[in-house]
Amino acid sequence: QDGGGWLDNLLGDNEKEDDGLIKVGFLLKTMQEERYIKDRDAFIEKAEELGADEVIFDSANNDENLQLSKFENMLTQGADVIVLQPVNTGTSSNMVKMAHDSGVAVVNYDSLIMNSDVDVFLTQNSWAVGELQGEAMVKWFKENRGEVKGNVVLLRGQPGDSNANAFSQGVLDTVEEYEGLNLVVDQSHEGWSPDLAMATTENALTKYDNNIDAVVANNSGLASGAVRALEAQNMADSDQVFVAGSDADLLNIRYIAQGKQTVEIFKKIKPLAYKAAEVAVTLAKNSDKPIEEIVNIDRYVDNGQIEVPTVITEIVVVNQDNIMDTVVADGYHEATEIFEEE
Amino acid sequence: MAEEILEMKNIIKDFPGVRALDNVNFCLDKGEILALVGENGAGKSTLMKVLSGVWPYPTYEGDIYLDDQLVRFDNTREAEEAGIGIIHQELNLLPDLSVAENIFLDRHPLNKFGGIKWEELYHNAEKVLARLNMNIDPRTELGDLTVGKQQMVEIAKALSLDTRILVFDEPTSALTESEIKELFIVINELRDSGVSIIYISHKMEEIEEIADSVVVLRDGATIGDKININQVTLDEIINRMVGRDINDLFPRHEFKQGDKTLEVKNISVPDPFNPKKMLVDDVSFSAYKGQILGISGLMGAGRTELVNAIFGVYGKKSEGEIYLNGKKLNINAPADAIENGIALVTEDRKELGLLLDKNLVMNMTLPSIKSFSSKLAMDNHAERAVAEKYVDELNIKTPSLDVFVEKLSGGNQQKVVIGKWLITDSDVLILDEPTRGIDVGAKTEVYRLMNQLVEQGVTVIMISSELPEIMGMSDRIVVMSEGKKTAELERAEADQETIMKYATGNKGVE
Amino acid sequence: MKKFIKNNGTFIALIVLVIILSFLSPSFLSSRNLTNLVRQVTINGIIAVGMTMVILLAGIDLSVGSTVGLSAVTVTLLMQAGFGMWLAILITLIGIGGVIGFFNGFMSAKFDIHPFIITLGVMTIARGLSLVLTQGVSVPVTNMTFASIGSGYIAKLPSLIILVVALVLGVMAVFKTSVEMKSGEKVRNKAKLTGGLILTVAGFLAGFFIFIGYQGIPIPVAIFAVIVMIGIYTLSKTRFGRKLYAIGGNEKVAWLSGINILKSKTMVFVITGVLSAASGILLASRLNGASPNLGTGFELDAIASVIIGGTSFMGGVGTISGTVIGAIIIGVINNGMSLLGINTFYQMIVKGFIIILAVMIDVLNRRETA
Amino acid sequence: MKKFIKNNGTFIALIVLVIILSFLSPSFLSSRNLTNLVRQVTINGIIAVGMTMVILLAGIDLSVGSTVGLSAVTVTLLMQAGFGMWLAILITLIGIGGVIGFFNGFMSAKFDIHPFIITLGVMTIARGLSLVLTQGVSVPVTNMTFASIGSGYIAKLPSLIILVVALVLGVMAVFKTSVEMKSGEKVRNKAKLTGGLILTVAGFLAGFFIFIGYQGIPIPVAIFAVIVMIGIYTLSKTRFGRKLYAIGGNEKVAWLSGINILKSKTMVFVITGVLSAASGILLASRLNGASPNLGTGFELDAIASVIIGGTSFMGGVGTISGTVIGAIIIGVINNGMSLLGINTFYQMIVKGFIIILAVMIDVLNRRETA
Ligand SMILES: Nc1ncnc2c1ncn2[C@@H]1O[C@H](COP(=O)(O)OP(=O)(O)OP(=O)(O)O)[C@@H](O)[C@H]1O
Ligand SMILES: Nc1ncnc2c1ncn2[C@@H]1O[C@H](COP(=O)(O)OP(=O)(O)OP(=O)(O)O)[C@@H](O)[C@H]1O
Ligand SMILES: O[C@@H]1[C@@H](O)[C@H](O)OC[C@H]1O
Ligand SMILES: [Mg+2]
Ligand SMILES: [Mg+2]
Repeated sequence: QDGGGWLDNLLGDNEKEDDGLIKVGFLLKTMQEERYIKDRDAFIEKAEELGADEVIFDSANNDENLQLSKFENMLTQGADVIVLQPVNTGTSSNMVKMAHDSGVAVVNYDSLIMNSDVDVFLTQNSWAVGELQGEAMVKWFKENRGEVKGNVVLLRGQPGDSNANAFSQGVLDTVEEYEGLNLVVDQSHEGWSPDLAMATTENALTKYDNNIDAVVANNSGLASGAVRALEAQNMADSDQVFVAGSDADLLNIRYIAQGKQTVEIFKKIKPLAYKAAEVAVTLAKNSDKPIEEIVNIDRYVDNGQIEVPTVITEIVVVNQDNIMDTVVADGYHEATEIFEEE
Repeated sequence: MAEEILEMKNIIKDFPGVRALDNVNFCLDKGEILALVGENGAGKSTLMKVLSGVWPYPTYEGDIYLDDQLVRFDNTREAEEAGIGIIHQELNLLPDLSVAENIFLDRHPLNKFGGIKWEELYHNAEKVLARLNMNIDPRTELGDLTVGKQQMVEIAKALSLDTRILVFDEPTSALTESEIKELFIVINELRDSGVSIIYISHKMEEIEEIADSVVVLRDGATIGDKININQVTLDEIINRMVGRDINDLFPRHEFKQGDKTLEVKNISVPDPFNPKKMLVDDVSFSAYKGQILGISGLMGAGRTELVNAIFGVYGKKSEGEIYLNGKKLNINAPADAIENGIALVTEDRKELGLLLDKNLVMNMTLPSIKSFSSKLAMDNHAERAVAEKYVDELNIKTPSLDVFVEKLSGGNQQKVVIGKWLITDSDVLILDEPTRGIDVGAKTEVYRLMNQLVEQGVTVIMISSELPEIMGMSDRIVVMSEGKKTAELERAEADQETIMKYATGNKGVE
Repeated sequence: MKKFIKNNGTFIALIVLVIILSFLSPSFLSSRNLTNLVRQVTINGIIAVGMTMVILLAGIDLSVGSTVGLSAVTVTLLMQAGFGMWLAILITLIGIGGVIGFFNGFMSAKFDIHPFIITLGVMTIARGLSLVLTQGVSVPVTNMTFASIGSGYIAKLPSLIILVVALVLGVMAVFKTSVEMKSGEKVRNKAKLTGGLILTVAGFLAGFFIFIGYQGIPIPVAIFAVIVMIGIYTLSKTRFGRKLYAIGGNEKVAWLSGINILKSKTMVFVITGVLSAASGILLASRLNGASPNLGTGFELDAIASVIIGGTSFMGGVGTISGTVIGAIIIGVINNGMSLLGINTFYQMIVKGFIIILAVMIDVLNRRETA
Repeated sequence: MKKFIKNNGTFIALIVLVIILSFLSPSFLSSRNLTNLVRQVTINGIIAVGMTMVILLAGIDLSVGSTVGLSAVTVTLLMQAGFGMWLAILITLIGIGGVIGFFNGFMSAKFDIHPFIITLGVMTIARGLSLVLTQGVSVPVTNMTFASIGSGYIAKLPSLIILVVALVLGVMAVFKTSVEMKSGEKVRNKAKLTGGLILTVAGFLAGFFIFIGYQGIPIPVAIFAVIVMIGIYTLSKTRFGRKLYAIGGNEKVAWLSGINILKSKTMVFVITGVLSAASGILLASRLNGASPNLGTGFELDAIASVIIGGTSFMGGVGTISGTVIGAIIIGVINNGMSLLGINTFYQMIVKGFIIILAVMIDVLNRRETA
């Protein structure tokens, strides 16, 4: 939009004018977690490689109101398609509606936007995080204890956070399923705070006289707090207490390497980000093509309004044995950082 | 020929919209007591603030020479170090700290770890207090003292500084007669030991008693040269100050006593810090239309508490009955009193009387705000008109109605407070120390005003610590001592000795 | 003119900011973006109007953000439970906003506890309540009309009519207020007249360009405008407003002059509570759903708007028009940096500096005048 | 006795809280839990010591939480970059804590801007900086000694010696301060003496039970204790401390008495900055890593501790011992509810009410006395 733009705007209608450029918006919920730099870099790299003229990138500080504003700003800047990771899955449908009103497609990234007619959903299956943690825990009980029986601590993230809820549900399901598992602590932690998680774990250990068998945390930071509390009781030993996190932060992978933590869930970033870039650029180029012709749909997921065409990329469990094949092989962390001498 | 210690040359000090000092020249000799007098707003305090570093160079123009040396202070500390001490017009003390710490604020004696040597501190404080003949424990929290004692502490603080020039800016407005005597002895001793004193006061009899020489300021300029006190009469000084003669200081009119308007019965106020002690103890009196009722007593006698209780300040914590025109009133807050036609001009105009950073109009219409507004909107034109009317009537000197009242001189501020209560058209007007800190000219104007009000049928009650004022203006005088009413005197029986006798505790007949 | 600049430091700062941004980002000055920007400002702006009154009383209200969250959740849940939209809104405004405000104001005024601590407590309590009510899960809006409040527009023609009416009223008001009393006579202050006329016409043109140039006046903006006008009127023209300035100036003096402090203070917090609830309702409508964490941290933006707008923390001094400018400055910073694609981390740094700078300009400006 | 209760409302509230909790949860009163509790309190407690001084000056510091985060990140990154532990700590204390504090204090005092706004800006800036420094990623600690600061203990024997020395010094201090001057003569205040002795001995016994009963004194607790003692000494026994009360009581009076306001204010913010940095370093050590979001919201807990501890928002009145009690109350609430397994949502509600209640008890108590 050059100098004369506002006059056209004033007199003409307000449909998006086509500038002939391929502009792709990518709006994450925050940059304040280890993984998001990798999402951003991979996405931009791929999108530009595929011929996008401009990638408008932004993030929203985990604030849903702020995200709405930033989304509007992307529309203003003339994005042809926007890839959106919602801060809150329950309060994001209006963005989709807004985009569609301006003829812009929305690619739903990471977690599912409820009650909307979003065009396509790309995910690493984030509600599977909890399930996978649960599975790993059951496996651990069987291997280390011979029976699935013990006291479980669930460390949740921000109270009321939609992802925290989704992750936790998987864990709760597992606990429900096995009678021997006893959920002794289930606590949320404001701001995903590792120090609060550490205090919670300390208190749990005190209360149950160190009879804690498993700690499952919604993310890596919370898990690292738990490891520190266990260390103080000389219990940070992946054979003695099961500890699971999610996000595969460097500190946690190191703990796994050192045998202090049991597992981390690794959401492979690159496949997801690449796929998203691919879908977005294709949508921008051929805005009328049905989605099924652009990308292979794995399944359709009900979001309360429609069956959303969904593409699922892999998530994996990282343990002491597969560090090299997962996070290192994927270029997520360097082997030297992980196994650095103390 | 006395040796000149201080010379201030061509001092100019501007405030936004006002030139407070306009080329003032001022000099002071070693070992003299110089009285600096002038109307409210003449610039006395400002000149002293320039001298003592409150207004650092270059916020003023001109030069200050100390022993013929040019000095320019950046702050009060530098002035102190040069030997200039000042007791400001307002109390500058911290009620939550002890007396000793107030005196030696930031000058505590320290041990080698930087810790405070408390015993030495208290000892030093005792020594300074002893010079003022004050026998109080320096550990006492300052806020527990009466205003008068606090003022003495303020003086002790200045004395402790070992100064060559000591400025007293209206030091006696909160002191009792005996405290004033004590102070004067100290001032004379200081002079004899070579300290130069600048003494500011609106009380002419004090000037006469203590000063060696006088300088008069008017509108930011000196009027005539420094004169020896023996070479002028008080009338001449007053004339220089106000630019005209004031022949009748207490222009009292005689009125016929009218109906009984206000009657209070058995008013008591407990001491908030000591429920067993009564600040006001079972006081009853009546006031009549067409009369001025004076309330006399020493500082701390509980007069302020008495009128505050009537005005509803203590809510349910004070006891007693109040009748107005025979009707019993239920007063639990000032709002109730105002509603019923009682107005109170409080003694502390800066803290309790005025919104300092608001303009004249807002201040003057505050208690009667209802009569200038409907439910929906204020009538700005009406309130301005009324404010303007009272500015004229009270002869308030102000550049405009939109000036913040903090910019006005003390006397004019006092008139604004009185004006604010006049607008409420109350039946009873209580004035607590209405002339404290205001100049002779303004005083007579306040007195004239009181007369006028009485004439219009308002019942006026006046608290005053100045006996001449009480005797000059009251038709009847209630005397209080330690919370109790000790006497009620008719004008004819009220002479200085009788009032003092009852004020100092002689519990006479009711 | 010089005086104008000195008294309007923040306004000038805003204009400078706008000019810089319009050079840096071509889309900044488009009708569409400005429409978005103004709408983005409303959520914080509405709260900031209430906060202005609270700070005028030398108080503070930390609970506004939680009230936003609790109100968003409540109105949504009520509609889900079958209440009609208007009833749900009414219950939320009064039952959440009003009650929280009453508690804040009454407790702090009656027991003379600094509102910081009362509202800090309430901030935590209200957040806890919205988590309990929702069980931590976000709630979708089920009522289609409701969603359109936050995202709807007043059509262009009625919008134009509104703007023209505003222009006419504005010009009339300028004529009226430019009359001054000078020694008993009415005279017209020419400078005030021309200044006022220029501002009014400029405001009209800006409104025309922004709103008529896009889709009309967004409904939240209209609501905000009405709230601002009522707020300005209340503070400058009513007895209640006058009392607030008096209490903020010196509470004791005000009380001794017959003002009921408890009532006024309580009222101010009630107003702020209700406005926060309104903001929460709008937010739920805009998001088409409510989550229990909505409004987290809003108190800081609201307070910053008020202070940037020139209201004194010490109470007694301040205006709502200043606050509106403050809120717009914050909105412009957010919007501008987002358009420029500045990394969020750097955005935070820049925003922090701009807040400090805006207040410094204002303070230094005034100091010089004083 | 009656007077004691009235003057120590918060302390009594704490005792009551402890009694209730020890009935509700059997593990609450164990040495181990109390050791944990005290250590959990230190992070907030250290900041609150600084905050007490700031609030004594009628100021506020919103930037402490961000300073915690930035310091945690900085010390970790410095060690990663090869700096020795002590050097890294020193650089962080001065370069982050000191500099931020200096900026806060100098800017607000010099330009007479309310510290709320300066520190609000700095809060955002410092958070942005730690995000930029880490690129939003958490940083592991690479130095084993460092990790042990936060989690180490002073062995039982030296711990015992420290406690005994403290007991002896405490008793001596009680004897010294129970002397009063009465009409020029020294007399011993018996009530003060016995009261003081009981408290000192009780403190010793509690310390013995808590620390010797578990693993000794945790290093963070020892650090906290030293900071508290220096803080108490500074406020009550040094000229600097007395100046703070003077400035907080009435800035103008203090200035007229020749006190350099700018210097004192700046110093107080510097102290608070350095203490926040210390807290951040301890936190990084305890967590064995730093994430840029550490410390978010800490300012509220610190302020709440100070206010619950009886320091007045208006300045001039307050003590560090009160603040310590305030911090412990907050720690007890958090620890107790966590032990009781109360749902986090309800925890927030309860915590909010207890904060309000604690302050109310104190205010009402004093009001009655007054
Ligand atoms: N800080 C200030 N800001 C603005 N104007 C001031 C200030 N201080 C004094 N003035 C103005 O300067 C003039 C001189 O005031 P000053 O206080 O020196 O008078 P004064 O002679 O001491 O009067 P009083 O007898 O009432 O104490 C007055 O017009 C006053 O309004
Ligand atoms: N805020 C207070 N705290 C403690 N004591 C007080 C307080 N106010 C007044 N008093 C005490 O109450 C008594 C009466 O005080 P007050 O000064 O009001 O009497 P007064 O007769 O009006 O004298 P003044 O002429 O000084 O106004 C004195 O003993 C005084 O010390
Ligand atoms: O990856 C996690 C994300 O899904 C959650 O929402 O926020 C915390 C992150 O650690
Ligand atoms: Mg004066
Ligand atoms: Mg009195």
